[in-house]
Amino acid sequence: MASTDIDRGVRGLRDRKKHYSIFSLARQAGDYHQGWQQAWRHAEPKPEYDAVIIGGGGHGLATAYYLASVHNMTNIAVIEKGWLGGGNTGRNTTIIRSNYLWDESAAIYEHAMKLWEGLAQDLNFNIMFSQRGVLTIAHSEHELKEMSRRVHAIRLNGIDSDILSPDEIKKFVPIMNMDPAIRYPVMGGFLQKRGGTARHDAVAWGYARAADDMGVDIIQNCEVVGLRRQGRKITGIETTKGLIKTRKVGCVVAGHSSVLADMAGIRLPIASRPLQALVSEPIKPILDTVIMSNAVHMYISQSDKGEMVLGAGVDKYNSYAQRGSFPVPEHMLAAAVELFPVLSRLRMLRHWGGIVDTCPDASPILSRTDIEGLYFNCGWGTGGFKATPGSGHVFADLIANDRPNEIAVPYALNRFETGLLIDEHGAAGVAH
Amino acid sequence: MLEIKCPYCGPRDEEEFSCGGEAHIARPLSENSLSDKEFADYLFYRDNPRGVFLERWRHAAGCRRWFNVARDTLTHHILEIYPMGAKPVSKAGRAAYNANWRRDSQAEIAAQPASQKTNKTSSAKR
Amino acid sequence: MASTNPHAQMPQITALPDIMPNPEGGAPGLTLAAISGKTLINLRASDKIKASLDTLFGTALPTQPNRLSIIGASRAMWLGPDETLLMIDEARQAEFMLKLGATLKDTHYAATIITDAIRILRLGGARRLDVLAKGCGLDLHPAIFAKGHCAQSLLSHASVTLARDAEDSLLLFCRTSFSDYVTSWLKDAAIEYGYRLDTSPAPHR
Amino acid sequence: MAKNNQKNMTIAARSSASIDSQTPISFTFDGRKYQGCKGDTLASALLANNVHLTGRSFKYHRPRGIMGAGAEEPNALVGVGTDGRIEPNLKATQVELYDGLVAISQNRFPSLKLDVGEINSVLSRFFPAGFYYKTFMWPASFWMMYEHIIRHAAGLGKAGDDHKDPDRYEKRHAHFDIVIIGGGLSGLMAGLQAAKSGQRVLIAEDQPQWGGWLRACEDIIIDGMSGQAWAEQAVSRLQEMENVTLLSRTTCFGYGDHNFLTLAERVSDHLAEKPAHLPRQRLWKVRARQVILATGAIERPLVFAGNDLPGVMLASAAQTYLCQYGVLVGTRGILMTNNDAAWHNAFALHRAGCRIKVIVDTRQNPSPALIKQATDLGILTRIGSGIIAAHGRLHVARVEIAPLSEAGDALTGEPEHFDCDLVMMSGGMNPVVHLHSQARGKLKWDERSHCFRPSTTHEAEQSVGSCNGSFDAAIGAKEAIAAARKAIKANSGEAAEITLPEITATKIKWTPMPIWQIPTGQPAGQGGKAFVDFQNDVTANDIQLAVREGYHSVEHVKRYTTTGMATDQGKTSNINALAILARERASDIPSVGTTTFRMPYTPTSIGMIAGRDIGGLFDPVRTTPMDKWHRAAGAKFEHVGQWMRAWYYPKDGENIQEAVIREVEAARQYAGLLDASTLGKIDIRGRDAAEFLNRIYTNSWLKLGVSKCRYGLMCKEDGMVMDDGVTTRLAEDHFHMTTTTGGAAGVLDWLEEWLQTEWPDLQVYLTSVTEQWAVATLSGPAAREILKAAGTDIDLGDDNFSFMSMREGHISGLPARIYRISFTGELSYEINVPARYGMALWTSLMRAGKNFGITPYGTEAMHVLRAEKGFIIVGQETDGTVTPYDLGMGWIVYDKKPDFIGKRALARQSMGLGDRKQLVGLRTKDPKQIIPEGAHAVLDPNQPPPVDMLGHVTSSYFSPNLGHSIAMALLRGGHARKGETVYFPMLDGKPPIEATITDTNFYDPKGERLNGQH
Repeated sequence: MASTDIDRGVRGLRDRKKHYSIFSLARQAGDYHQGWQQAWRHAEPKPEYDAVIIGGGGHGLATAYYLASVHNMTNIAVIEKGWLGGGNTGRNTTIIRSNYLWDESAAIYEHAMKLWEGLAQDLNFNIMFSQRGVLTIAHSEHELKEMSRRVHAIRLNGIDSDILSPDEIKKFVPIMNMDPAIRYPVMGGFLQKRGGTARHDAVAWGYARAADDMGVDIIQNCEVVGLRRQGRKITGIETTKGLIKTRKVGCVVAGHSSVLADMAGIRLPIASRPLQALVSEPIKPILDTVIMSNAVHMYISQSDKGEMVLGAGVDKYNSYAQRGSFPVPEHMLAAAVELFPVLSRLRMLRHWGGIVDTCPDASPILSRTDIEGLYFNCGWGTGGFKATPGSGHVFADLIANDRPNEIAVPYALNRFETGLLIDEHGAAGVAH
Repeated sequence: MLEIKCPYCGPRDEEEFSCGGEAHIARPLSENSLSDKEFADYLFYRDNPRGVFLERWRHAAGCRRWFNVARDTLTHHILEIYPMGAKPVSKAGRAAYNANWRRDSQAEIAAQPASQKTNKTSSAKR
Repeated sequence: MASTNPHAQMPQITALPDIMPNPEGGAPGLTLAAISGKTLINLRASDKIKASLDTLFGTALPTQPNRLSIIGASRAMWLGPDETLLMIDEARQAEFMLKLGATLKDTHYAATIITDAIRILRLGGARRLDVLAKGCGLDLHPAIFAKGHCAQSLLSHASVTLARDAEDSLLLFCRTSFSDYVTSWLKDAAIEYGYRLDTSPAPHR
Repeated sequence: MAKNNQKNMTIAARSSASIDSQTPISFTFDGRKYQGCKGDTLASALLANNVHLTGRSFKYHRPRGIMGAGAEEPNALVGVGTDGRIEPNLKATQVELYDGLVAISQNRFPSLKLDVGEINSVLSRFFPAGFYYKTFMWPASFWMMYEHIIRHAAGLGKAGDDHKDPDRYEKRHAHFDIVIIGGGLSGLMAGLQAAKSGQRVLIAEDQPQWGGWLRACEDIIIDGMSGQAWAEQAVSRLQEMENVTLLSRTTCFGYGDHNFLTLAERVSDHLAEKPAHLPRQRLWKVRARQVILATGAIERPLVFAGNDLPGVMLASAAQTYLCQYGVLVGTRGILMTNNDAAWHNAFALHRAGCRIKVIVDTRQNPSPALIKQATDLGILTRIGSGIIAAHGRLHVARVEIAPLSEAGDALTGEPEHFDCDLVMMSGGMNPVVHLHSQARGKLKWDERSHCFRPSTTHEAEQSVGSCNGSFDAAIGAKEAIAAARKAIKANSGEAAEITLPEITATKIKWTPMPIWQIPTGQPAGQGGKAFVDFQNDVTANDIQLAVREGYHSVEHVKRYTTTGMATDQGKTSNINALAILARERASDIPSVGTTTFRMPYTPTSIGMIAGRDIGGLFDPVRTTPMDKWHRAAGAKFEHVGQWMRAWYYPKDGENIQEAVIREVEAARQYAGLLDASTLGKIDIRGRDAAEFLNRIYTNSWLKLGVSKCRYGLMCKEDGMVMDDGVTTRLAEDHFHMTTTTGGAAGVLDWLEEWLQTEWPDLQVYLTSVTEQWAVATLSGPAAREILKAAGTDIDLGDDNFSFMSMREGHISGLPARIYRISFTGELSYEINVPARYGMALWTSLMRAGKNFGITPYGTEAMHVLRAEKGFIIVGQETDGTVTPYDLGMGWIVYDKKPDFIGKRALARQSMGLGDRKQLVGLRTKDPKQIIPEGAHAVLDPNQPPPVDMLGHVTSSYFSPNLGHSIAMALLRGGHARKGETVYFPMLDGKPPIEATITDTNFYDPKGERLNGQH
């Protein structure tokens, strides 16, 4: 398990002129908002860095931020082929929880949860981390047993989790269909009160702004086309903006990990799958928590804007197309209406797909590779967003010290050789 | 929703099919001397190309037959559909087959009886 | 001891009447009739081997995918390259199986009686194809899914086999344990056209 | 009063071919009663009643009116319906009027005219784009409170309180040779060509009536007919052809892979009386061989201060309301345009009686002909000028017009003031390229028309007419026929000869001026608000701010300012936003790029997509042949996958514990009867059947004798337990396999996969017989006697019918296969009969067993009985991470075999490690205490979290036969810990339960009871 006192690094921004507050807002209002500064510089690559992070999503930016703020590595860059947060960071349903079954999972997700708490202040950016609770519901005897197993483990790992009876669920979520005669009646559930959601774009922007403040170069619209090595050592990366020398490269490119691995001539046990999500039109609040159901296969929350945000499982085939097949939303919405009849007369406003990389054991990879100085952070499947701060924090530690800390050890690539997997399949069901 | 042309039943909706992942994964014969690491290539490591992918599908709600598909994972265009035990014939399909790292993995070599190195039926997944 | 849960009851399936008049007037758009008195044999055998059964069956068994052979009251549905579903009168079963065994002796085949595992419905009525189209992705256009065609597919959440053995009606085969679901689904789907379920004694249960 | 006169005038004067002014329809808006006509939309009816103020904006709660006439409408959002039928956020421009329609405005309190939320507008300087990212952070703990307020301020309409939707929704699949989206001129032309060529054609039109722009266009003549007359004639011709499907009120909202289209048909939304048998909406899931898109174009607004006031409207919309709905939307109008087309809209309104006071054209040199025409009509013109501000409180009352520089980016003179009650604006046209883009077709920027239009396609799809940037009717019609011919050819069909109709319409030179924001003459950030995204209150200043703060990517700007994210999905705002972004980045629109369009084209009913797969039809319920008996006996049921299994049979007043104890005791002392019909059953035949099983199961199968049974365990290739069951050799080449209930389908697929893909050389055929056989398991000392009493022709003596063997014969006259196997440890028979006899078998056994104390038992008692014997249940003792060795079942792994699935994986080094989680038994210190299933074992109950856990309890029951509780658990290194004490912390704060680690075989370890002799 994670040590309870985490080194969060520098808190707030060094450049006070850029500091956000109600006062800066008022001051700027007086100036008709002409004086706001760039959230981050649009840097051009230097010839050489101490480390380069490939991938400007939440995990990559968090990694860079903690490298700078915890490990004082500020001569580093984040390379993003498109725009910051344009991958799964900006395409997920923003659910945050740490109530995992296996110790290894609990360790890293709870590590992340502790960082989420107070992250807005760390970054001086309101990421709207809203601890509205995550309620996972059970629909059968079998699921009730699984639930009991999970809650016991979660509690003993020091993570909050409460079992709710159908009556308590009825009170907690008035719009849920509690009719005992439906196909998959709601027989109970367990709630992590500290769970909830955050504003996904803000997480990327907040990390980018804070990292930039410490001197990290954030380079957008720059695609990596090759990795330079000398024997088994990384010496640099080739990009559309030219060669960048570096001895440490951290790859955090969910969805495209295999593509980068190919460039390095190594392999990953990963399949890229479409994950679909959708939102309804905004309405006044009707749901003030997050609901997950494995049996009927969907999860739902309501955003601060008022949109109902829904997701389900991945499509069944490999894809890099950021789009899935219609039957998935069809089944997702049938399940949603079955559990929440009020949704029937709402309307789907937006629908989209992301590419998630899935591992055989539904657990991530945070690992060194056979190539010295090349590190991978991938395989988060459908559950990556919730881990963002923890993933970045642990990965930064791995890159800075070139050895995994106790949280990272179980997530090394060699587990697929030994077979000592962290199998969240049985446990996870609909993860995200 | 994909439309997949079952070699027997013709074009049907994706919903009728199940996807079996990477095709042509040779199963190491029992009498093998693979290290755990080499065996993991067979057990866990899968090709995951951004582009032409050779994969196995089964017409689950139809004739229940398995077959191979060459599909572009970026465009979702289906380039070729060919039977179990056969190899792709399209140019792109052949290229994808030969480019696969697995072709010269220890696990794949261990799937070849010393006697019949080029035997096809010994492992229909190939 | 497992936790007691308050529910532990059968989910309620909206019980629709057996007859729903056509709201636009006239004959119901869908008619359903349970077929009984048939024996179903799942035959696993290659085309070459099953050809030797043509005489016993009375006509050539289908070798072309998704085709159906019709002779008298007997039907043979192509299910797969080495799989055929035979439907014969129950009265013929004993003799048929005996002769089948004799004919196919020492060949690689499997003939398994699955009569009780399958429920057979005959679907008629002017809107039968519209009803099916609500849950089945097949192109059922009369010119495409013509008489003599059969196909396995999905009807919403159930696997079904459809066999067009007549101009004005077709056969639907589904697993026995799904037949309640399939029947309620079809009734429900036919509400806008009207339907009539012919409740002649089912073959089993 | 002037207003009233004007109102009366508009009602009286209403006449158009699309509405029937003789059939008045009454409706209410915010509780007030109004009258409209048949054929009206809510918007046209409100305008006819001179109601312009229809809503409040999302953020600033600014008063808003009706800006458009269709799917593009950003402002006029209303809630429609009552009780269970309330639907929020509908665009008034899309709601068809019906008698008794009830509509309410949204996002205002207490009323539209007086909305306290308008305070936000006053304070708007403190709420620029993204302000919430910069504050609400102190103190940290307060965010939940801030958020609560934000959440309640946000959101648009309210969902209904009555949560049950009374309406039905249908879905259907359909297949067509050619699908045409859009029933305007080009859509109908393509349709005629395709239909006459014998193709299976679908034409879908979003509107209730066909013709598209033809209905709103006064001057077009086609083959000597008015455009509308021509459209009606074309449709009636198409209706006669049986190869054509025509769907009006049908919106194609999705375009997926391989030409899979999803369309929403509004079947009864527009009916006052909704027929019970009709669905409200119908989802069409269409597979098309070829697709032709004829989806038209949407006019762009202009960005100027006060452009969101009620009374400011798209020029094309003003003409649509006039020509299609017979509504004059104002009396004193002003037009601002950057193109020729809008001049004609103004002329049309002017001729109809709305005095157009000024036409403002931002271009320096519009065609002199237009200027002359205007002058002749007595309309002032202001060339090279723009409206720099519109004023008014709840309605536009006055505008300021000033001359502009040639580039349109600066003022070159003093503003003049004009009062008015209508401002028509036209910033050019946006082709509706959404579906083309959804289908992954590429877009290119048209430098002449200043809009995106389709370029390369990805699917078998073509765009024709305005959605292809061809705004000229004749050209569009030509394109349509050519496209249809191309599609027919691609379908290897024969294109019939059809003649292009003669089309005469006012020629319009389509050269709009690229002007994206009318300067205000004020310093940056100051002056009135010029809106880009109306619904989300995104102004040009907000976009400038985003760029200033470094949000340069179009996606960043969208997400930071929320432009284009409203329920109109940016149909009117995207291009203006893009252009302003390009300007701020000193770049151009093509290189700034556009955002990709995704499903749905317009908001689409969730109920319709769910369809009828809810309630009783959400998922099949599978029941056994004896099901009715269980129900009659008052059984409680357990969900096992889709199956419903009898869980326990409570007698009056019994709770589950009491019932299960009674059932368990009966099975041990007398006899119990279990419905085991749900077990998976697979018939396996062929020369190599035994060899096949030998590779599938971990143990050895070659030497099993005929009519003998054997228990088998199967692993996945990774060595983890997958399923188990008893398989019986019926003949040399014939086996009967049983699987777990949940595993049945998966195992059959698994076996087929290995046969087809790995071992095609094996001669083995598989057939599922799960439902062919009903199974009643008779278990207990009296089992043999009961079978005799039921009447059987089988010699049940041990020497003839020994344990683990099978006999065929009859039970009470029913043909049966009896397997003498035991999952309870008692003398036990699994009696299989053809499913039709299942009920008969059950009842006759119950009858025969009456005097022997036979008791039906459910799955719960079955679990207890097998647990007393330490038998595992796959899925309870295993979870995909457990090997046979972990279960202590090494005895069933015959690794001398050359091969079996999982063999190599089980040989991996780590699989031998002693600290794997291993299955053990548990005896609680207090025999009455039952450890909750799922509880975790710890060595030190006082260790603070995170606690070191050994593993969890997989099964736990009170064993009445042993008189103490029993449990099984998967504990780290468990096999080596026998005799050790472990503790199980409780959730409810009670003290931990103390237990000793034991073997798992608790009851009759020698297995003496199997023969029933005791």
